Amino acid sequence: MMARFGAIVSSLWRRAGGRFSLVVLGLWVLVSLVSLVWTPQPLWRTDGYDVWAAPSAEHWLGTDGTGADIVSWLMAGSRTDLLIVILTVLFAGALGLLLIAAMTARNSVLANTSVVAVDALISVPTILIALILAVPLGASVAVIVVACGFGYGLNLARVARPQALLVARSAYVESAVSNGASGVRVLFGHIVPNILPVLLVQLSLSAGTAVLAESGLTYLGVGVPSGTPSWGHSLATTVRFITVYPLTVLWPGLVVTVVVVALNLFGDALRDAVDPVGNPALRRVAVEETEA
Amino acid sequence: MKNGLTGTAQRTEAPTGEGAEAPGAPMLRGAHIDKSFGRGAARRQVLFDVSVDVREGECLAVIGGSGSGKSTLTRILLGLETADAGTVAYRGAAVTGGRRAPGRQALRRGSGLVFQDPFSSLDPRWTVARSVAEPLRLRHRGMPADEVGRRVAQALRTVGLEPATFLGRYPVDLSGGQAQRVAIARAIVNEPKVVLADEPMSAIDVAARVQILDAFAAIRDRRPDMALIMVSHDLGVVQHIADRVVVLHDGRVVEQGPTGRLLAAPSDPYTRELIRAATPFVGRP
Amino acid sequence: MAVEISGLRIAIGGRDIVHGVDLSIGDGERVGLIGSSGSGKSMIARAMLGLLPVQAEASGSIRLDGTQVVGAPDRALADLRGRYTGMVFQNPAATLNPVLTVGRQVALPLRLHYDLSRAERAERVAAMLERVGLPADVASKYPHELSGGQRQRVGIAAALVTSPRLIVADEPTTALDSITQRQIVDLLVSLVDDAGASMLFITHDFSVLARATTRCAVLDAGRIVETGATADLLEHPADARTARLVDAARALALRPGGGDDGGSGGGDTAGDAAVEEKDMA
Amino acid sequence: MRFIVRRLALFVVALLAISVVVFAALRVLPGDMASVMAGLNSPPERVEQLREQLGLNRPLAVQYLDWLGALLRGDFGTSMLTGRSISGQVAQRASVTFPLIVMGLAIAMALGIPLGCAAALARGRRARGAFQLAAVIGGAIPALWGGLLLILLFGRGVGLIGVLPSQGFPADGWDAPGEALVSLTLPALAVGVIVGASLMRYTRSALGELASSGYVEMAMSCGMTRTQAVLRVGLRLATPQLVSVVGLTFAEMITGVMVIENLFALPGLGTGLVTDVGNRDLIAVQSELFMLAAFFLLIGLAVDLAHRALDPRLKTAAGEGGR
Repeated sequence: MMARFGAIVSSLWRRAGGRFSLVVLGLWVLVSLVSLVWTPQPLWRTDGYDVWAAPSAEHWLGTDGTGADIVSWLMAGSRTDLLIVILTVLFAGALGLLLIAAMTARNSVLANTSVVAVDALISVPTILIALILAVPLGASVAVIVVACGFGYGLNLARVARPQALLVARSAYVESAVSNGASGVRVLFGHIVPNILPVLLVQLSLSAGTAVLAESGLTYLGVGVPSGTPSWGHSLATTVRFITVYPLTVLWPGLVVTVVVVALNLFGDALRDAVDPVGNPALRRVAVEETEA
Repeated sequence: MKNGLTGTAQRTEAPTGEGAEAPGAPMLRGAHIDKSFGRGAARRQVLFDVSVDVREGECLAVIGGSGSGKSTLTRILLGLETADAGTVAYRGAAVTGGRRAPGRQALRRGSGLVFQDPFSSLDPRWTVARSVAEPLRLRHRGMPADEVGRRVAQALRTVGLEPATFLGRYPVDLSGGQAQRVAIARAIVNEPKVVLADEPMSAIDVAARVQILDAFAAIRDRRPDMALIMVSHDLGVVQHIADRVVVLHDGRVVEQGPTGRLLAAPSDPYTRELIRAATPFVGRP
Repeated sequence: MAVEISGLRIAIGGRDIVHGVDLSIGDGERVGLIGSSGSGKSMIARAMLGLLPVQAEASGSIRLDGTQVVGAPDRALADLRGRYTGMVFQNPAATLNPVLTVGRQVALPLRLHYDLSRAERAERVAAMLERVGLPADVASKYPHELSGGQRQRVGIAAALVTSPRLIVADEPTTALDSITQRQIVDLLVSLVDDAGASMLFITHDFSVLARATTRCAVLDAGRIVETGATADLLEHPADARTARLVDAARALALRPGGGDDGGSGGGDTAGDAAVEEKDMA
Repeated sequence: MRFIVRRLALFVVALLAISVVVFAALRVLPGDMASVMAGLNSPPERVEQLREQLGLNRPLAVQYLDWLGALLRGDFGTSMLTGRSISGQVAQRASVTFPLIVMGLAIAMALGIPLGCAAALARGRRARGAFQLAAVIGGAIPALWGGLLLILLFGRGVGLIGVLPSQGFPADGWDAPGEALVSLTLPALAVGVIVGASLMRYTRSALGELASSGYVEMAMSCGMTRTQAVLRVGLRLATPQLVSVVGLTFAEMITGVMVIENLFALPGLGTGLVTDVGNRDLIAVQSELFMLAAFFLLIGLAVDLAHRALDPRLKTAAGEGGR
């Protein structure tokens, strides 16, 4: 198993996109963990006199309208966004897989109704779901995760459906079924491994979109509650004074863009690295393992 | 009985002269089978009152042009598809009549499938070892790993593939001929009583087809009691391997009989036309 | 149209597929190119018409009636294709444009190269469809409504409607069942001879080659191992690899009279393991 | 033809489903609707009077059917805050949002599709890589940040090249079309760039696949150059897929539109909805949410029907019979 993991990471590292994304995502996780114990300035300390300060030794990126230190809030914000991304990807992945299982089920009534349901609900945008949820639940991380997770799960099912149906109707599945393979065994033995590349790309795209959605929903007041640090929060607070202090807008936006680019490139690189058909190194590992 | 080009093992010469019936009692009996597709205006009947038997250890070829219903017929015989009318019996037990039919369960356990397109019949993300072992793991849950390994290696050797070099490979590293032989190995690993090969060679190079024929010949040498149903539209292949032939034309059996007699003196006009149109003898004797 | 190919090399992503091939086709001559899959034969056919995929690079020389193809701008080759040359593909289901009716597909080369009135075009298309043995009403149908054999006839009609000087047929019979296969080969040969055109016919099956070509070249792993009159090669193949292709074709051909002969066909094929390794090149 | 009837039925069913979801979401409040709408510390009799006025104590089913009936008649009820009829309010706001969406989509298609085609046709590895990176970066810019950067660049009185209004919508609305259009340009550009990036990516992958297909090769063998074949044949075959992608991007776009509307202080459905949610004007929110969801289901329906019409293979489902 370790050799297989080594082959995946090395082929990830070989690609320029893979290298960049590994570095950025690694930094993101590191900063999130560090911010649990330390930030350059304590978050609650808002220095009334030192409002909108330019970047200095004390405040590496300066302070915002309330005198709070921008860097510290961004570091703390990375924790929230990491949590949102992980939960959203899990929610979307689970929902997507459930729908794919239903769509490729041998019982045609279930298959057809799930296809119809996905087509009907997919055109309902994430923001509407968020608003509908925000009314009873109020602004919270859960709203973002459920709203985004629901939308991206549907999207995942729709994007992976053609490939999944191709596999479900293939000769090797028919051979497995004629030998008594159960639906679950076909799903996880044949269907999931063959749509894994599509799943990985789509989930990493969804992760990126979740970060973008967080900043949008927070600005509209239905995302992260006002007290909690997040990149969307940092971005939204700079909006009111952009005419006076344009520079402060730069940092949060830059962070979000760099992270989302990294997530997208990570998806493409991971797809080729994990897939034995796309990655000869993985195939060599398999040959060595059987010879051993 | 035809033996392979490489004549791997000389089998005792079976009596294949005129009129002699191939050995073995009828194992699979299909009687008065009708089948149609689609509903309402688009309804199209594909099989009309077809009766066909498959005998123990026999190689039965089912030939006919595209659209003649040969694939549908063989899938009904193996219980993979339901018939609208007619009955199928496997060793006396009923196969038709719903999923729970006794004969159907026994037939499912005792049969193997080989498909036309080699690259769609192997999971691209599974190694050869795992693909060939799948029927064993499904049918014999408790079988120990080394026993599975032994039988997989045995199946690969039978189809002329050296286990050491092929077990760890993925389909993408195989040629068409090699991939189809892995699929054949998978079909026989469970020691089935009957194997259905649905046009196993039409998607493969002529040079590689010969190796597939050798694989089938080697299998029938090792397991004389196993029946092989070969669906094809190529009379050269049929002449090379089949003991008996069933000719289908637009869903009806127009002629049945031993290969030699049928090809030498076809009684039905359509069979004659098939023989006339087939690719003729090539080059030196 | 006379074709001279000399020292043709084709590489994809740095890996050589075709290593220095020489081949010539006389005016009005039907030449075959035979080899197992992966030998690079369809790459050579595509290089002749400038249809190589983007990532492939070709070097060496291909001259069609003197005009150099290798390195020529796509614009110039486009004027050549469809007017002086025509191509018949292996799988018409994946090449005939699904959103064009048969009539419009066959008329495409006419529309690209000649300015005829709609009526003239329709008339020439109808004549062509009739010559390939298709009923006139097929013109208004879509490819997915036709059988495999009919679709290949449409492919041939589209390739020959401008009576080109050179036809390249890339395994036109492989996707068909053996009965239709023979009709398509005979149709192609008669149309090419009527037009006095030259033809390059590509296949992996010697029996089809025997009917379709007068001369042929045997290709193995990107190199031509033997050339000569098709009949001679069938009678006594000099190279072992040619012999293997001939033996395979004979084993699968129908022996007249359907007599059973216990013995296996001609010479034994080489031991399996050795064949495996090379076959997978 | 059978498909169209089935798809319309699906549309109606989806509409009903959404109406139930919206109706239920507002009723599953921690408190009940009336107390929430009346405000936290308002006296109990105020809450009671409100519940009476809105008929909230009637059984849920009756309330739902009454609301649905009103909707069909186009009467969305009256807003608690402004006292004006909600349907008038929605119509007025829609007159800002829909043109913004259409302009944004036009810019997105004008940017995305040609760039996507160029990326698919690009020969060198370096050129393909550059296009792909541009699409990824374009798609990674948050709507809010994109809007802010555009304001900093082009905003009147703020930006380096202060040319376009960066705030508000003319009071007399579309009576002064020139001024209204100008005020929508910058927001439409912000929306267009983001959606354009994802459209470019979809176009590149759809066209890239078709560029190496047999269809393009056949067209070239008839006399087209590779570029002609990819654009005339490839693009035509990719259109059904692109149409459904535009439909999908449309839905993703609305979050961006709402953010941009708030950022540029445009009195559209987005800002309206957010303020109504903020002020707990739930009756208005209920109808507005439903209208927006219905609008998007309509888009989904139109996209599916267009997809079906563009591809003759789907129209006549004549497949080959069993062999």
